[in-house]
Amino acid sequence: MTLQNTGTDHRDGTDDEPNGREKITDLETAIADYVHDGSSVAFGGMGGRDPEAAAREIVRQKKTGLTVLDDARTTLLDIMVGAGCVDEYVGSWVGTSLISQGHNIRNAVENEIPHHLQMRDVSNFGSSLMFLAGAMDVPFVPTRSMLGTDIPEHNDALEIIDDPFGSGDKLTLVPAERPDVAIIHVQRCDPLGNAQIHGNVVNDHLKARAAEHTIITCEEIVSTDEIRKTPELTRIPFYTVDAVAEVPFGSHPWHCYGRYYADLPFYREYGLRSQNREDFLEWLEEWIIPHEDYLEKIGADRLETLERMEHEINAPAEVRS
Amino acid sequence: MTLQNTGTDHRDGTDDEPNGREKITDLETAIADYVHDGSSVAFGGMGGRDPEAAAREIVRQKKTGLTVLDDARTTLLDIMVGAGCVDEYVGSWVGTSLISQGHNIRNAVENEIPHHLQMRDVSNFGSSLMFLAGAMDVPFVPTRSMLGTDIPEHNDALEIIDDPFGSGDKLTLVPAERPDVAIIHVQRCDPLGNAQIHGNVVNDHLKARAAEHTIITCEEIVSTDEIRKTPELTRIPFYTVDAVAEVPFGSHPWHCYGRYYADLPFYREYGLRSQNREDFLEWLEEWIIPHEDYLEKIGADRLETLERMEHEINAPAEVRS
Amino acid sequence: MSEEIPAVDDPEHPERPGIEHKEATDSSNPLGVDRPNETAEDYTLTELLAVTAAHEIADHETAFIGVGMSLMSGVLAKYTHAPNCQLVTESGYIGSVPPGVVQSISDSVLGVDALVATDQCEIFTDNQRGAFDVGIIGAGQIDSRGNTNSTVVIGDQSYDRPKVRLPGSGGSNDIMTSCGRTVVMMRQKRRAFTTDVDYKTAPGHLEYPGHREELGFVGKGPCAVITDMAVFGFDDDGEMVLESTHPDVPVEDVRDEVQWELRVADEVTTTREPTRAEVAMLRTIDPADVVLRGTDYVYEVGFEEWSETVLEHWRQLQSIQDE
Amino acid sequence: MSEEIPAVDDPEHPERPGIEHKEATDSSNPLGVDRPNETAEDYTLTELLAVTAAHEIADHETAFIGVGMSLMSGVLAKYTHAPNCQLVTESGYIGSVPPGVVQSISDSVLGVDALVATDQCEIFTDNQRGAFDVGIIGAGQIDSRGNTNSTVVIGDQSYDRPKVRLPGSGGSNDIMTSCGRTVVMMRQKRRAFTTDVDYKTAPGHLEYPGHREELGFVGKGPCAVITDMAVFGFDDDGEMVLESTHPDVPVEDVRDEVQWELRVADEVTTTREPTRAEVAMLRTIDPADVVLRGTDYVYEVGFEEWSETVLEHWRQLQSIQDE
Repeated sequence: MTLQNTGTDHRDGTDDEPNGREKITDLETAIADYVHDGSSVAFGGMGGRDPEAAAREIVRQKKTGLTVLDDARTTLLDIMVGAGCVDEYVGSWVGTSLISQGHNIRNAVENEIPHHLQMRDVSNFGSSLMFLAGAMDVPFVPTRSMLGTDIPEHNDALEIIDDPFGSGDKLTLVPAERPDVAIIHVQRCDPLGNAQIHGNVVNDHLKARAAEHTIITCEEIVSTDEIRKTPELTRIPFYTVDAVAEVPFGSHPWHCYGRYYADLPFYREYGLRSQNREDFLEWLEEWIIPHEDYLEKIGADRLETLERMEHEINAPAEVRS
Repeated sequence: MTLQNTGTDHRDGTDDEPNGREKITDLETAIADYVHDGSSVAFGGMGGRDPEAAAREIVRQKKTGLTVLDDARTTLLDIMVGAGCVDEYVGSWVGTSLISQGHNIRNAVENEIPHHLQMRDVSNFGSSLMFLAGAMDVPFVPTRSMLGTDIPEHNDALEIIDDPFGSGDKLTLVPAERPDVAIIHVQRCDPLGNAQIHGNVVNDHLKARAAEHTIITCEEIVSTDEIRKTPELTRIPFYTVDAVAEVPFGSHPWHCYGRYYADLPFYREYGLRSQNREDFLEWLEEWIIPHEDYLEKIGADRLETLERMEHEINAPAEVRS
Repeated sequence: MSEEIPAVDDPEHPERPGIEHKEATDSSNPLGVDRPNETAEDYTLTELLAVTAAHEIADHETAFIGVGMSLMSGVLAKYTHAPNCQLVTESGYIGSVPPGVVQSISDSVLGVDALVATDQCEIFTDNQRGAFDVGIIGAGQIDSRGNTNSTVVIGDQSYDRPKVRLPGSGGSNDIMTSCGRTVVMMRQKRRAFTTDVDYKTAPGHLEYPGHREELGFVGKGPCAVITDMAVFGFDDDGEMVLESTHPDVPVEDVRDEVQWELRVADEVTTTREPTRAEVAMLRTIDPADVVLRGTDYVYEVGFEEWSETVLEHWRQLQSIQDE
Repeated sequence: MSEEIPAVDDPEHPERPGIEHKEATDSSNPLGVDRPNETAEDYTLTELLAVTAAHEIADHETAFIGVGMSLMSGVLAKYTHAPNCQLVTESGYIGSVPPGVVQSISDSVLGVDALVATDQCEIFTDNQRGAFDVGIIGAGQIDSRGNTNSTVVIGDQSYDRPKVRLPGSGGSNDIMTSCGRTVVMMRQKRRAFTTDVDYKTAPGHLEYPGHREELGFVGKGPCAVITDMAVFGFDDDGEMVLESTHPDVPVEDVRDEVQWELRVADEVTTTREPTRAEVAMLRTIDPADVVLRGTDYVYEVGFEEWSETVLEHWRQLQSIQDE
């Protein structure tokens, strides 16, 4: 059990920080502190607000033997699998979108390149529920999804039972998953770890709660007073969070609602260059670099254009909060 | 099953309302249409944002034999029980607060005045989970709450099982409840039934989903375009809602976050006058009147003062959204 | 919902909307195309599919949609014959009015003018409760009862090391289980229309009539399969039935691409062709042909031109919407 | 949370904070009272209880609190020795800074400056996961192992038609099950300190040592009972132990109000008295004595004076907070 205790040794007396313990760190330190070889990791977002920079940092730090516990997962998983970081994936959907096909994932599952990727499938709702059960600290949550199909046949963690209340219905029991670490990218967070999400939340509130440790990467660290203005948007409270790193454009090349649009040309280039191993390794060489260097390489003009695009369709954060 | 189908007969062709089917009605009609003798009803809020006006309208329409499926419930239940509307209560807490004691509820349970009130206790979390299970359309959701206590001893609907995953832990299974109607009071709602909640939500999002029918009473009906500006606050979506009634000061004498503070002197008077049957019946005579008349009787100055008080501590809605 | 609205478990409900030509109203021709209801002179096969799928969504329905063709069809329906339908996406947006092509399930164009921004667990909770009318999904394989596979083509190998790893269920299992009715969009290939799917990802009409009801499903399962050759419905036994073929496609050609003995409607019609208004609207939604023709040209032009093109399209669709 | 922070299941953790006098800092004397750390010359018994309960909350802790005395103690802690504690209430607010007395669990003063406004299911989900450090609850009856009854006094009657119907569990069952540790506040009456509660609403140390662990509870159960006569802790067996009596209360008087053979600490101390700073702050939080003295006078004065009084108090506390 680690989702607990904002408190510390109660006897050590007063603390001068007016707002409690601060958790600010940098991306490199956060990954080094919480993601270890063999860790299980859940990532936030879903083809939008994904913690892409954090995943690239995991690759840069050459973590191995990871299990990714997740829902639907796109680019960042494909990169990590191609780079040899991941041994197992538990989730609902892998691939990418219209213009890229998860080449590394297929290559790992079908051809064991760079090594075999073990898959354990659930449905999307099953994925939400495995985190819900983890967040609730109960062994399982029941659902009607996945009944009558082969998903439970190939995922031994799922159980099918008869409704103990005697309705005659069958139910799928989805067991709790508790990732060692959840990594969630959000628009804003305060130094205590109160993370606010604009727009859709996907399963991020549940992943942060289910995980033993949570790293928040955010576009912007704001003051705790700023958080207090819209408490309804704090979907991840401080007591579930261990580290907060300000990582602007941390979802590039994906979207960050209200902040910037997806860089689809960059993404397409990844899709093309991940089609064969040699090109992919060159892509890694080129783009697995510290996030500051990455952004510089992308270029300020390009980033600004992506911001302008998003602001054209969705009101920017400063207007919304 | 009724929580479905915003659609209707698909074959009847186009509809000129640009935003879909409107559900606006008045309070009297909403109660008459959805609350029947013998109905099970869940109320929103919890000593704040309670649908007090709707409950008084139920009393005014002399509904009987109701089952109240709920979490913690205060004044409105005490009034309804005293007026003889309620046969059974399933929930976590009855009473009131500091200055009133749920006299009618005690009188009904202990002395069968005006008639016996059957109680079925759960804990607060149990109450959340019975609505969660109803909202999810599963027979139950498991919890660790209530184990080792007498709550399951006296509530036959709860089951204790051994964890089927073999942890050796025991679990309480909380069965789904599906009220015939949920009545939720919110700050704002559009004509389609997209209900936005400022501040805390209690179990309202779950009650609306679990119920067969949902009535929204709101301080203010706003346009659908207004709702689109802060989609994160729409905790109850249109497809769970059947009727929308604009009922300003619909939570009086309780608080409505961001709108008005609780009228505690009014509330205290209720506490005093509900201590004996004769005084209570006089109170009913005086205050069970159409909501417009009720507000007039309270007085515009007094209502304005309550608004001013709330705005002193919590930013008003027009600032927040 | 009020009494007069049919429920999901009302046998009437899962019937698909008719696609007869209707008098065009302003809302079904927002671009102001001349002779909007006439059959388009030129349209692509993909445009035909998008229009056919769009007509599976009736006005006022909630439509649970994914990326690509599925969403394209939903957006088209909303901009044409079903202005009051509401789009639902599994990442947490409800009721949005996307100003263009969607690249991912959390694409921020799905946030545009959304009525609700929530989480995935709540969306699927509502789905399981039966809140949504129609879903549109894709699949890699399908059998005669509409059971689909989007997980693995095993071939003579294994689930763990399959011949082809497909993306997985995503929401398709949950939608087929619980959504009022489900439309499946697929390529018509003999190897995909199989007597036995390699892996049952999403439940069609399962093994026998009544099987879904036995399991307590609130959704009625697959109601239609739309391919590049034909449109199929399902009969009371839960068996797929050829209903229409696309223009110039003989029934025999469809049979050749199905492994089982295909049931065929007494009167196989020709799939209704897109109208001028529909094709014009589709090209406005996806002017760069990303979904409709699967071309990448908009990405090949370089970042600057790409961003300008996309911005221009958004503005165009938003101005339609504002009118 | 990071490794060096003790976990709930760390045997060290559920230990209660010490209540030794500490050097007053600015934050513990925001009113600028003279000689803030000296024992208050005049204080009521209720003020003593509120201060004693407040000291069960340490700085930086999350405190799960209800209305009345429980919240009063939480607010006092936050305004004095524990400025970084965060208050959690079951209706959905976390981290608020209430500017005064709270009348109900959804009182909008609980929304003031909240860090999180969410729903009850999420609050109790987090509670069950072990997120909260300390809870403060009330009860009608308690036994020697801290099992409490707040549901029914059955007497010689039945659950259905009891002698006295109490309010019910509220969150007290959930808090005692899962909160890091729980403080119970009660009146010291022989009929309430009973060998066998009429109905077990919230789980104390249950029937025997290790019983809670067997059931898999993450919370450590009751750690203290604060009454109008004394303060009790629990020993390793889970049995209640008298730790201190309030000034001028003999141990024998406490024994008389307990039905079982009370265990008594080797050295029973006198409950620490409130300081001048603490009493001044309490009177600022509740100047109308609504909680502290249970008087209704502020409501008797008529609506206008009531509203002006309340507004004045809010402004006073907010000005303290702004400093």
